[in-house]
Amino acid sequence: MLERIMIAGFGGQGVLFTGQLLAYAGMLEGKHVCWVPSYGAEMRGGTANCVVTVADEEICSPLAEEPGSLLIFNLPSLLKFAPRLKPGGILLLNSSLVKSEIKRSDVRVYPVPANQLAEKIKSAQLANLVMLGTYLKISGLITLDSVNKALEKILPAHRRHLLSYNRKALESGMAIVGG
Amino acid sequence: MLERIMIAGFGGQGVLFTGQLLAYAGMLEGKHVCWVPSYGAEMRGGTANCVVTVADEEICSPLAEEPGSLLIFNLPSLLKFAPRLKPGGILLLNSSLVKSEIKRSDVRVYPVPANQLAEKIKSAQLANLVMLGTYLKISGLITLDSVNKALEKILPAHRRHLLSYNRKALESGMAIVGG
Amino acid sequence: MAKPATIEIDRERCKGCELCGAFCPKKIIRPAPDTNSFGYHPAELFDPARCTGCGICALVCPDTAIVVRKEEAA
Amino acid sequence: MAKPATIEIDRERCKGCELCGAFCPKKIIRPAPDTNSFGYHPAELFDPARCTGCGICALVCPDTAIVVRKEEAA
Amino acid sequence: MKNGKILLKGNEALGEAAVLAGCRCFFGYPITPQTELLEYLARRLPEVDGVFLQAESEIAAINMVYGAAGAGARVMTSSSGPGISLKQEGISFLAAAGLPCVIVNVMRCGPGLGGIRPSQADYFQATRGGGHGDYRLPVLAPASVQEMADLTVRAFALADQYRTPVMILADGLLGQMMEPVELPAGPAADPPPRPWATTGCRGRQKNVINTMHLYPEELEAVNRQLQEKFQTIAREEARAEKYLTGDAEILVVAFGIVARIAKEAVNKARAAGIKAGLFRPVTLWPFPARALASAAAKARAVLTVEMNAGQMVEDVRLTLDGSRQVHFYGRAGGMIPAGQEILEEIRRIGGMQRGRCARPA
Amino acid sequence: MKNGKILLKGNEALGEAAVLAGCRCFFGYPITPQTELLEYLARRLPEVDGVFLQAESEIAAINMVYGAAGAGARVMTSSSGPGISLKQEGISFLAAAGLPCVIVNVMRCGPGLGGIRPSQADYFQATRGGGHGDYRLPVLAPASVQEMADLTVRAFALADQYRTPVMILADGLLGQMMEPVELPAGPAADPPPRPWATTGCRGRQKNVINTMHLYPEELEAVNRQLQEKFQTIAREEARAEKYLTGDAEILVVAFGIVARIAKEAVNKARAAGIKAGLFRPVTLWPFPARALASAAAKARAVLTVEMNAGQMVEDVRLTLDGSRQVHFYGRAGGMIPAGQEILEEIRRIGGMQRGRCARPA
Amino acid sequence: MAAALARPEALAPEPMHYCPGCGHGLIHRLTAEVIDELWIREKTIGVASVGCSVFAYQYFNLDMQQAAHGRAPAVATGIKRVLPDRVVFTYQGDGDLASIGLAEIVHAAARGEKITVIFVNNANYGMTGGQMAPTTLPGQKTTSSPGGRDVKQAGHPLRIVEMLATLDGPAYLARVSVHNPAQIFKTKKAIRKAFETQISGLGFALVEVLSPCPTNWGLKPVEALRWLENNMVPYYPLGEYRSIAPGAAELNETKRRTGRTERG
Amino acid sequence: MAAALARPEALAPEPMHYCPGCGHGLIHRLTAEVIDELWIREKTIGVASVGCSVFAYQYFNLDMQQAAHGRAPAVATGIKRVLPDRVVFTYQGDGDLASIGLAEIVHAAARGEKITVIFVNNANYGMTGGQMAPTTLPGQKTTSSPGGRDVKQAGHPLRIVEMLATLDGPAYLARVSVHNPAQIFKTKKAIRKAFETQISGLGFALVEVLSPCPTNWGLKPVEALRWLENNMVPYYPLGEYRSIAPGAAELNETKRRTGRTERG
Ligand SMILES: Cc1ncc(C[n+]2csc(CCOP(=O)(O)OP(=O)(O)O)c2C)c(N)n1
Ligand SMILES: Cc1ncc(C[n+]2csc(CCOP(=O)(O)OP(=O)(O)O)c2C)c(N)n1
Ligand code: SF4
Ligand code: SF4
Ligand code: SF4
Ligand code: SF4
Ligand code: SF4
Ligand code: SF4
Ligand SMILES: [Mg+2]
Ligand SMILES: [Mg+2]
Repeated sequence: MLERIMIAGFGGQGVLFTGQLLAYAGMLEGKHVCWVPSYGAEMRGGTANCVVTVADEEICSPLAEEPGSLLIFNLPSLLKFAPRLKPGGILLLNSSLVKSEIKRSDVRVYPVPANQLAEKIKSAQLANLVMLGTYLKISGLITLDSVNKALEKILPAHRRHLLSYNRKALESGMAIVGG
Repeated sequence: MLERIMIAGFGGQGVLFTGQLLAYAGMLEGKHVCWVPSYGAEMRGGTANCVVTVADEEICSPLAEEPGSLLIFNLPSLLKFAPRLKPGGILLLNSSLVKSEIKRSDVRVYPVPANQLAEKIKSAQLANLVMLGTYLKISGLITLDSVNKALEKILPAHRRHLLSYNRKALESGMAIVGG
Repeated sequence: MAKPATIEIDRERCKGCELCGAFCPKKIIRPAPDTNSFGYHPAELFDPARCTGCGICALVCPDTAIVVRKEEAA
Repeated sequence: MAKPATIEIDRERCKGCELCGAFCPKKIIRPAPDTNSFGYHPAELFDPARCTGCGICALVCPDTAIVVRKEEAA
Repeated sequence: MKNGKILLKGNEALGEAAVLAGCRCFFGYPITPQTELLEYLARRLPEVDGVFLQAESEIAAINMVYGAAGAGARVMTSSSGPGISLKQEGISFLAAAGLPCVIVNVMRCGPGLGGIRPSQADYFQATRGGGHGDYRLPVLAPASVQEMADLTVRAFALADQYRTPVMILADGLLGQMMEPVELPAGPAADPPPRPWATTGCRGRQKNVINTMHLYPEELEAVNRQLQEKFQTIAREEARAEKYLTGDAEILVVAFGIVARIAKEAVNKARAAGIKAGLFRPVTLWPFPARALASAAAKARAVLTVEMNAGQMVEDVRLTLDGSRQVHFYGRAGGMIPAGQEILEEIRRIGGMQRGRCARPA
Repeated sequence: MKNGKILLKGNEALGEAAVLAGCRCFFGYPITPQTELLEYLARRLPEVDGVFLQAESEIAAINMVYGAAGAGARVMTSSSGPGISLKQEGISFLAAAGLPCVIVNVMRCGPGLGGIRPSQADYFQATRGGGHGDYRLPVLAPASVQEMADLTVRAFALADQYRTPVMILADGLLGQMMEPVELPAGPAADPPPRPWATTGCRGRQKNVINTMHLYPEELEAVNRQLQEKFQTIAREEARAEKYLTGDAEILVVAFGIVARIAKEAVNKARAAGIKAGLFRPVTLWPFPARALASAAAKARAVLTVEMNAGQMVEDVRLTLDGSRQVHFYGRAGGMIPAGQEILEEIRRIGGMQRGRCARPA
Repeated sequence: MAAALARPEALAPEPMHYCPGCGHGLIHRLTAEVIDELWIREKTIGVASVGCSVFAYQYFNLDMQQAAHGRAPAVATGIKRVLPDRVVFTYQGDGDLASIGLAEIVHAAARGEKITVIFVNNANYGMTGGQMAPTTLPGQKTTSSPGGRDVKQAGHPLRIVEMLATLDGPAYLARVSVHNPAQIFKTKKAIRKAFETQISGLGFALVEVLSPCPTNWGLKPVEALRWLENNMVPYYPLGEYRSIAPGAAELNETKRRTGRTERG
Repeated sequence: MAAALARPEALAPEPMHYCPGCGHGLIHRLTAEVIDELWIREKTIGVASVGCSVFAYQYFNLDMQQAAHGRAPAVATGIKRVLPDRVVFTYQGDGDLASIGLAEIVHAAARGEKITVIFVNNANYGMTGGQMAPTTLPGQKTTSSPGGRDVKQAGHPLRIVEMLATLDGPAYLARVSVHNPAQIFKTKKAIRKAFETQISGLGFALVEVLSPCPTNWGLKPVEALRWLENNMVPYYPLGEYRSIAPGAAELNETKRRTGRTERG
C-alpha cells in the first residue's frame, strides 16, 4: 500500500496542519509517512498545499506526480490539481467554498459542505478537520483513533482547549458518508 | 644570447630601479627583455631583488633558477644568491658595504667600491648606477648609450635634475674596469 | 458648495485590511460579508450618501484599491 | 638624591627612526655613523653622563630597543 | 517502523541532531529554505545553555564560527545559495586553519537571487572549493529526514577527527519536508580535547590560529600537509548507497532527494524488465569513486540525474574515465525531475546503441 | 622587436588596455598583488573622464559593477584570492543577469590569508563557479605582459558579445613583472548599444535588471537560456596555444606563466632528444578540449603542470577521458615550478611503462 | 465625475503581493506619486532590495534593478556614477539596510552619494517569516528571539538615522511613519524632499519610514498601526535629522531637471 | 642596575617588521604593558586583523587568532561567546575596521559585545602601499587618491568613535594619539580603561589611536608625528566619548578576575 494525498487551499485554511495531522497519525500506526509542503512561488495570502504519502513499504519519492487523493479547499487549487489526480482517485471538495463543476468522470468526487458543518460545531476554522473526517471514512487509510491521538500530540498548547471541537469536526465529517 | 641578471640589496638601495633601467635599455636595443621584482616574504625595510632577462630570442621563463650575473648590494643577498650563480658567471659586489670573502672559485668576482665612488660624485644614493656602469663594461650586454637613453625615459620628473649625476655615476663605474 | 462625491472600491484588489474603514471620518466603510476570489472580505461603502470625498480611505489604502470620484469644481 | 642612570640601546633592534633623540629632554641621543646589519643607523647615547633615566626615550621607542637602567631606590 | 520516532521537518531534525551531537554554538542569518533550522536553534540552544546568535550577515556568521571553533567550541552555521557564496572567504580560512565546524547549505535555486525552491546546483561550489586556494571539505548529502539527522552527527565527528570544516549539502525539499525520525544518540557531548585551541595560555605555550604564511617554503609545507589530510579523507571516508547494482545494465547515479525519485524509477524499470540499478553518493567529496567503479562493473551505460545543469556528472566521468557511456538528465530552477521522466531516460538509454554516447563537448 | 613598445608591469598593461578597450569605469579595493592596477586606474581614468571609485570592500565593488553594467557602462573590477571569494555572490548575480563586465583575479596563494606570491589555485573557483547556482563565465589566462593587455581587450569584447561577466585569471608574477608591450588599438571606445540597460525609460517600456524568478517554470527557462549561451561560448570561444605538439610523445599542459617555464623545459627536452610538446589553454573556460585532444593525438603521456595541488588536470582528464596517461606536477604556496623540475618530470614519464599511470584515487 | 487620488503612473497597475495592511504597498504608492509629481519617471532608476519588497522592480513603472541582499546602495552608486544626470533611488527593508547592508549604506552616506534611499523599518525580517532585525525593539518577540529580544544577548536596536547624522555626507535625513493619515502626508513630504535633495545635487538623502508588518507581528492591520505608534515611535523619534536647504543654484537645478517634462 | 621599562611579558621578544617610526610597534607595547599590569596575559585571547599589524599574532605573547580582513570583531564575538570569562581583544587598522569591516564593528558595538578593540587610525592602508582609507583626510594624497582626497568624489572621512557613540551598546569609547610622550601616557591609560571595561563586564570598549605611517606619508618619523598633530588631531578630536564608570559590583568583578593572578 502506498497512498499519496494532496491537500490544497488558501493560506490560513489549515491545509498544512491537516496534512501533518494525517502524516502523524500514519506514523502512529507504524506506517511509513512523508509530508511535503508547497513553498516557493506561492506568495503571502496566496495558495498553500501539501502532499502526504502513507505507505506500508519504504517511500521513495516524496512527491506526488499523480496523487491518489485530493482534498480541495478553493477554486484555484481545483483548477490546478484536479487534472493530475490519478484515474479512479478520490476528489474531496469543500463545497461550501468551491462551486465549480468537475469535468473528469474517471474519478470519485465527494462534495463536502465543510464550512457549514464546521460553523455548526464552532466556526469555519474547523472545515479542514471536517474534510479530513470525510476522507478518513472514504479512504479507510487511517483510523479515527490514530488521528485523535495525533491531534493530542501536535495541537499547539494555545489551541489545546479546542481539542473537543476538533474531534467533533472529524466526526461530523465522517458522519456525512453514507453507510 | 640570453642573459639573466639578478640584482639584490636592501630596500632603498635602488635595486629595482637599476633592473628596470637595464631592461628598458635592452628594449631600446630591440632585444627581448623581462624584469621580475621580488615581492612576497620580504618585509618593509628588508631586502629587495629583481631579475632582468635580456635576450635575442623569445624569453620563456622570466625567472632565474641559475642567474648568469649577480649585482650584490648587501651581505644577506650575497649569502642567499651567490650559491645560485651559474658557473663562470659574473659576481659584482658593492665592496663598500659587503666585506665578506667569496667561497666560490668558479665565478668571476668583481668588487666595486660603489659607495665611495658614488659619494665622490654626489652621494651614496648613486652607488647602484656605479655598479651598473661596471656591469655594462664587463658584460658588454648593453651599450652605455642605450642606458643613457633609458635613463631619460624612466627617471621620474622630480629626479630629472639629477640626470647628469646619474650619467657620471655610470661612467665612473665603467672607468674602474681595466682596459 | 457641497460636491457630490463617492468612492469606488476594486473588490479584487482589496485585501480586506479594514484600514480604510478605521480611518474614514464618517465610518461608512465595512467588510463585505462575501469574499473575493482570493478569499478576502473586501471593503464596501455602506452609506455612500454620507461620503464627503475626503479621500482619507484612498490615502491609507495600501493596495490602491480605492478611487475617489468628485464632481469637478467649475 | 640623584640616581645614577643610563640607557641601553639594542643596536640590532633599532631602526634609526630618531624618535628617541627627538623627545629626549637632554638631547643626548643621535644616530650612529655606522649601520647595523639591516642597514639602519642605530641610535647612540653620546653624552651618558647627562642621562636622567627619565625613560622618555624608551617610552617613545616603537621597537622596544631601549632599556633604562637605574639604581634601585633603597 | 519502530517506536521512538518523531515527525520532524528536515531542518528541525538537523538542528536537534546537532544538539545531540554536542553542538552548543550556532551563528546564522535567515534565508529561505533553511530558516527553520535557525529558528529551531534559537529556541533549543538556550535550553542547553548553548550559544545562539543571529549574526548581522552570513559573513559575520562564518567568522564567528572561526572564532568559536578556534576557541574550542563545537559550532555550526547554516545558509543557502547567496549566503553560502558570501561565506566562501571564511570557508577557505576555516579549511586553511584546520578548524572543525559544520556548515549547512540547504540549497535553493540560482544563479543570482534565483528562487527558493530546491536545487542541487551548488555541487561544484561545495566539492571544488568555492573559495580561493587549494582546499577541500567533506560534503555529506542526506536523502531523507532521517539522514538529515544521522549525517549531522557524522559531520561533527568528521570535523573533529580531521580538524576540518564539513558541509552538509541538503536542499529545500529535504529541509521543508517531514518524516519520522529516530534521533541519534550522538557521541559524547564533550568534544575531544583541543590542545591547539586559543583558550588563554595558562600553563602552556601560546596557541595561534592563523592562515598567513608569507614564506613560500612554509606555505608550501602547510599546503602539503593539507593535501595529505585530504588524501586520507579521500581514502577513508567515501560513502555511498548501492541499490540493485549487482546486475545493473543501466546504472542511475543521483544524490540527495533526487536519488529517492530515481529509486522509484529504477523500481519501475525493473518491473518493466530493464536491469536498472541506483548508485547514490552519500559523500560528495570525497566522491565514492571506487564504489562507483564497482557498481558500474556490469553497466552498459550510466545515467546521472541531478537538479542542475550537470555537475556531479563530471565526477562520474572522471571516475569511469571513458570506460562507460555517461548520460545526463537534469532539471533546473526548482523543477524536480519526475520519476516518470527518469524512467523514460532509462528506457531511451536502454534502447541506445553503444556508439551513440554523449560526451562532453 | 618592433618600435612602439613600452615597458610596463603586467598590472599596468592590463589597466591601460582596459582604457583602450573603452572601459571608463572601475570599482575596486586594494589587495596585493593586484594593487598597481587599481592605482594605475586611479590616475588614468580621471584623465579620460572615466569613473574611478575605491569601494569600501570587494563586495561593494562587485555590486557597483552590477549597477554600472546594468546602467550600460563598460566596467571592470579586480582583486585577488580572498577578495575574489568575497565577490562570489555578486559574480553569480552578474552571470544570472547577463551583465557584461570584466573581473580580474591576480592570483595569490591560499587558502585563507595565505601568502601574496603567485599561485594558480583559484582555477576551480574561476572555471566551476565559486558562486551558487549553474553558471559559467569565460576565463582568460594570459602568459605574458603583452597578453595581459591583449586578453583584456578580448575580455571586454567577449563580455559585450555574450552579455556575460568575463574573468581574467592572472597571477602575482604576471601582475608584477615588466615586459615590453605593444598596446592594442582596441575596439571603438563606445560599447555596442545596450537597449536592455536601465538608463531611464524615456520613450520606451521600462527595463529591468533582475535575477529573481520565483516560478520554477520561469527560472528553469532562464537557466536553459543561460546554458544555451554557455554552450555557444564553449563551441566558439575556446583558444589555446600549441608548441611542437605535432609529433609530441610527451605533451605538457600548462597555463599562464607556468606555460612559459614549461616551454623552456620542452626546449631542453627536445635538445635532449625527447619528443616533448606544449599545450597552453588560453581560455580556461571554455576549456579547449578539441584542440587538446588533437594535440595529444601522438602523445604517449600527458603531463599537467600547475601552481596548485591539481585543478586544471581534471579538465585534462575529462577531455582525454581515459585515452592517455595523465600525470600531474604541482608546486604550491608561492613556490614556482622550476624548468629543471619540469624537465625531470618529462624525463621520468618518458622512461615510464604504459601501465604505471597515475589515476585519480 | 473625475477620478481623484488615482493610481500614479509610476506605479504599475498589477496588484501587489503584500499581506493585507502591509506598509510596503502604501510606501510604494507615495514614492510613485512623488516621482510623478516631480515628472522624473522617465529619468529615474530604482533599485529594489531583498525583502518582502523585492518585487518593487515589478511594481514601479520605471527602469529598475534588483540588487543582492543589502547591496542596493552599492548598486545605486554604480548607476549614479555612470549616469549622474539620472535620478537613482533604493528601496530597502531594515534587515537589508541595517543588518547585512550596513557597511554599504554608511559608506554611500559618507561619500555623499547623490542617491535617495527609502528605508522601510518594520522591526523585523518580513520576507523570511519574521526573524529579529537590528531594529527589533527590546523585548519584542520574533521567530529568532522567541523569548523577546534580550538586549544582553542580542544587543540594542540600531537607530540608523541618528547614526548617519554623525556623518558629513548626508544632505537629508528624516524619520517618518505611516500610522495615520497625517503621518502619511508627512511621509510623502519627506520622500519628496529626499528626491529634491538629489535632483538639486545636494547629496545623499534617506527617509526612514516606520511601517507595519501585521503578519509577523501577529496583529490585525489596524492593531498593527496602533502598536507601531505606541512602541516604535517612542523608540524611533520622528523628525528631520538633517536638512540642507537648497540654495538658489540648487533650486534652479531642480527646476531645470524636473522641468524637462515628460508628460506635458 | 635594574632594568626599568623593560619589554613586557605579553610582548614577544622577537623584533617587529614595522617600518622605522611606525606607530604599531609602540601601540603593541602599550597594549602588552596593560595586559601585564592587569595580570591577564594567560586568560587573554587577541585577534589580529589584516593590515601591517597582521603579525600581531606573532608579536603578542599570548593566545592569538588571525582574522580575515575586517572580520576581527566577528571572530572576537565567536571567541567571547564561547569563553565569556576570558578577555578578548581585537587589534585593527583603519582600513580593516572602518572600510571593509564596518558592519562587523558597528554590530559588535551595538550588541554590546564584551570585547576590547584597539583601533589604529593611520589615515591610510599601510600594508598594501598607502591607498586611501575611509579615514584619509580631505586633500591627503595617497596612491589611490593621487590628486589628494577629493571629498566630492570620495566622500568625507569617517569619524568612527563619534558614530559608535550614537549606539546604546558601547561602554567605553575614546580617541587618543601617540604624537608625544604625554599623549602616549594617555593612550596607555585609555587602553587600560578599555580592558577594565571588559573585565568588569560593562560591555564593548574601543580605543581609537591616531598613529603615524611615516613610510606611506612620505615623511621622516619625527615629521610624521608633527603632521599627525597638526592635521589629524584637529579632524579627529581626542578625548573620551563614552565612559560608563564601573559600579561597586563591576569593580569587585574586576578584582576577582584580575586578582586570580598568573605571575604572583
Ligand atoms: C545573502 C542573502 N542572505 C539572506 C537572504 C534571505 N533574506 C531574504 S529577505 C531577508 C530579510 C528581509 O528583511 P527586511 O530587509 O527587513 O525586509 P522586509 O521583508 O521586512 O520588508 C533575508 C534575510 C538573501 N536573500 N540573501
Ligand atoms: C578580503 C581582503 N581584501 C583586501 C586585502 C588586502 N589588504 C591587506 S591589508 C589591507 C589594508 C590595511 O589597511 P589598515 O587596516 O588601515 O592597516 P594598516 O596597514 O594601515 O595598519 C588590505 C586592503 C585582504 N588581505 N583581504
Ligand atoms: S472619501 Fe472620506 S468619507 Fe468617503 S468613504 Fe473615503 S474616507 Fe470615508
Ligand atoms: S484599505 Fe484598501 S485593501 Fe484595505 S480594506 Fe480598504 S480598500 Fe481594502
Ligand atoms: S632616559 Fe631620558 S635623559 Fe636619558 S636618554 Fe632617555 S630620554 Fe634622554
Ligand atoms: S626610538 Fe628606538 S628605534 Fe627609534 S632610533 Fe631610538 S632606539 Fe632606535
Ligand atoms: S510579511 Fe510583513 S512586510 Fe512582508 S508583506 Fe507581509 S506584512 Fe508586509
Ligand atoms: S607602512 Fe606604515 S603602518 Fe605599515 S609598517 Fe610601515 S609605517 Fe607602519
Ligand atoms: Mg523588515
Ligand atoms: Mg591604516
